[in-house]
Amino acid sequence: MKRIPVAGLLVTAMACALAQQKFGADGIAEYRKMLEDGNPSDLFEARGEELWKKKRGPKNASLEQCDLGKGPGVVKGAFVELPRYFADTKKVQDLESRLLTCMETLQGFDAAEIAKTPFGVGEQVSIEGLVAYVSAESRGSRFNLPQAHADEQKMYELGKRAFFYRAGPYDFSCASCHGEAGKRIRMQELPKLTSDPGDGVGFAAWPAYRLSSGEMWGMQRRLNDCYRQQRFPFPGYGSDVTIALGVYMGVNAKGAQSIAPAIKR
Amino acid sequence: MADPMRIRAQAADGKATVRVLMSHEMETGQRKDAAGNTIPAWHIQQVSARWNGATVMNAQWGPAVAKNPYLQFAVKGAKAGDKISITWLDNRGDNRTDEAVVS
Amino acid sequence: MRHPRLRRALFGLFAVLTACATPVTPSPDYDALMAEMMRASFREQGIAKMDRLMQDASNAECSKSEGGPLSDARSEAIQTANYKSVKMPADGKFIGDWREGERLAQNGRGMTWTDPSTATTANGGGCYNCHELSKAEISFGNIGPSLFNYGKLHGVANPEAPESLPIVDYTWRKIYNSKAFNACSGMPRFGHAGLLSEAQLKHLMALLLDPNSPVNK
Amino acid sequence: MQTRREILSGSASVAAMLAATGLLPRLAHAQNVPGYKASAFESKSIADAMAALGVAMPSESTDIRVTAPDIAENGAVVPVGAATSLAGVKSILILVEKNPNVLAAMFDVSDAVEADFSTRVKMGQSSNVFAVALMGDGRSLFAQKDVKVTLGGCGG
Repeated sequence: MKRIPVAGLLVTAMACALAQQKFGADGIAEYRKMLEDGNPSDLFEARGEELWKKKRGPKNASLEQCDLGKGPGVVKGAFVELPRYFADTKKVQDLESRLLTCMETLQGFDAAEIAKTPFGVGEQVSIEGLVAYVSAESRGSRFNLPQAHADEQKMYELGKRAFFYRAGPYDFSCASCHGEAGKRIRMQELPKLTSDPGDGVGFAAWPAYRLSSGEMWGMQRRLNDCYRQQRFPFPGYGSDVTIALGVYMGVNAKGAQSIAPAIKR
Repeated sequence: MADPMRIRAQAADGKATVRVLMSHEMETGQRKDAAGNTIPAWHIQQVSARWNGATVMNAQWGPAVAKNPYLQFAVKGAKAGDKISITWLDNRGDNRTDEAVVS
Repeated sequence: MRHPRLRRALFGLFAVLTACATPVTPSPDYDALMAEMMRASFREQGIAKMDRLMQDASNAECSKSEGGPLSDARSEAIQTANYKSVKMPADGKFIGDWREGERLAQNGRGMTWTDPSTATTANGGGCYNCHELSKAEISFGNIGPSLFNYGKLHGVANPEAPESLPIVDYTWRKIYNSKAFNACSGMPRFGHAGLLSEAQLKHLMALLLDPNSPVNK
Repeated sequence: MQTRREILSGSASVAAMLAATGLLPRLAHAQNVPGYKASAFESKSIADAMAALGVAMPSESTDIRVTAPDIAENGAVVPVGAATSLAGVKSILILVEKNPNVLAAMFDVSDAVEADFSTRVKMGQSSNVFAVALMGDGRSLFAQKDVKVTLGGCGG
């Protein structure tokens, strides 16, 4: 056992490190493995379940009668069939836009107001919990979006066009990053989203806890930040382009097992 | 009030492994807001664990512990049915105690 | 059937007949629906204005082809137009400081709605997002090819020397407007789109071509 | 009719008044938990942290284990573990050499818990991570590991 002055510590460490370290993808895989146990999304799931069952809003009602597509109150299995067409709103809706409908009709919240609220503020925080809870109730299930309704088919076609739509100062489209398999930005793998990228990858890995911000991101927030980095203008919360992309990616991911809520860089 | 913790405690090989997730911002005091003002430090400073009511561990944390903190440790001799409770206190005077039964 | 014209005519007739025989379900006009969806879904935010949704020929045609190649004629036309847009450096000098170039290559910021300004000084080149450059940086993307030893592999001993001019000229144009050589290139047009200034482009040139740059070590 | 903003500013002034008279039940500003070793947690170097805790500079020991990834994909969350199987441990510390404040966490060990703790820390940059065991006999021992923090994503 030897005593080392502080200044010497760095040098020895560097020498050892150079000899032993796993660089690149192996190192990242090791890092991710260490974080698998203890995903803070658990905290959001618990908060979401409480919000789902709690009487809230101007009508002092819970969300327990919310119809997520499998009938009022059915949460299990609903997430892996979204986005889908809803007869009451005559619209194809994703999880977040459907939650807004329920928050408005059942609880009396102003859906348009929540859609305008910045992420991470006010009722948007409630939605972070709710998407974690609802998606967790389909954990392990396989994506199977309905495509029987003409509007669902239409949204798929439009989503495909949106996916390949190149514009902005960088000439980027979704396909710039997600059109080919095996690609990375820096060390970040980019799932190919034009076909099924596999279980728990791409569409099947959102919502997710973001380590960078310590927040739960649903698909709406994921797409919003994609468009930010695509250098596009701002997509409205629950806007048709976001729903259409959800349908396109979700239908392409048919059969993929959902691991949501996942944990992401 | 702060959200509940998620505590899992599993007995095996004569000990119980305890895994805890806490809901907390763990603001460092090093960051600035959009207006350029320093966001004050706000973090858990003390964490303690009790096994069937008796304190078995005391920890102190700085703001370098990550947001929504995770903690794992093991209680020697704890078995299924025992109670593990965790308490945290932060520098704003907020605190939270939650309990789990060892499985 | 040997006569293509006749075949087309018959096929057209067949299509009309089937259309008349079955109840009419008009296929949606996706071009119109798409245009309306994009217009209605986005709004301007900060420096990201709605005109960013407009497409030039490269973007419009490469979107339509969904990642597939364009016809040779269209590729040629788009590349020619983009080639012509390239402005060479006013003072005839191409090589800046590779250290500045490395900083730009590391910096992936700029032009998002959270960035305060569209000025070139606010932008990075983001090169490492897609390319390997120096060996010291292990966090690099692979959407673009590796550029490690770019100058060395092209035999550039002195980027200022006349014999280096062909590769220097090509590299400048490629960074300035990548669509000059590939109509559907995935790389931003750093000069053409006003993302980087002439001086910044020179720094990136130095990063790639200066023998002292870590890229060529 | 009162607008929401007026109500808010009204309640803010009420809060200010209560605060001024010391009637607020809980202080809005930060206040250390009693017994908190603030000077140790504010230390800028390992030597300062050890001095603040009143312990000797640690010696390297193979009996101490530090677990951390070689590469952290995100410096905001870096899993770190510190452990020893030596008997007579008083405390286990986790330190990050290049953080603005080096000491991240300190665990006081009792006979009922193993001297083996895992948590997650923030790292501003690539750095050595140290696990230090403070022993009952006054010795302090360390193990270290270099963790590289990568830049990820688009950097935007």
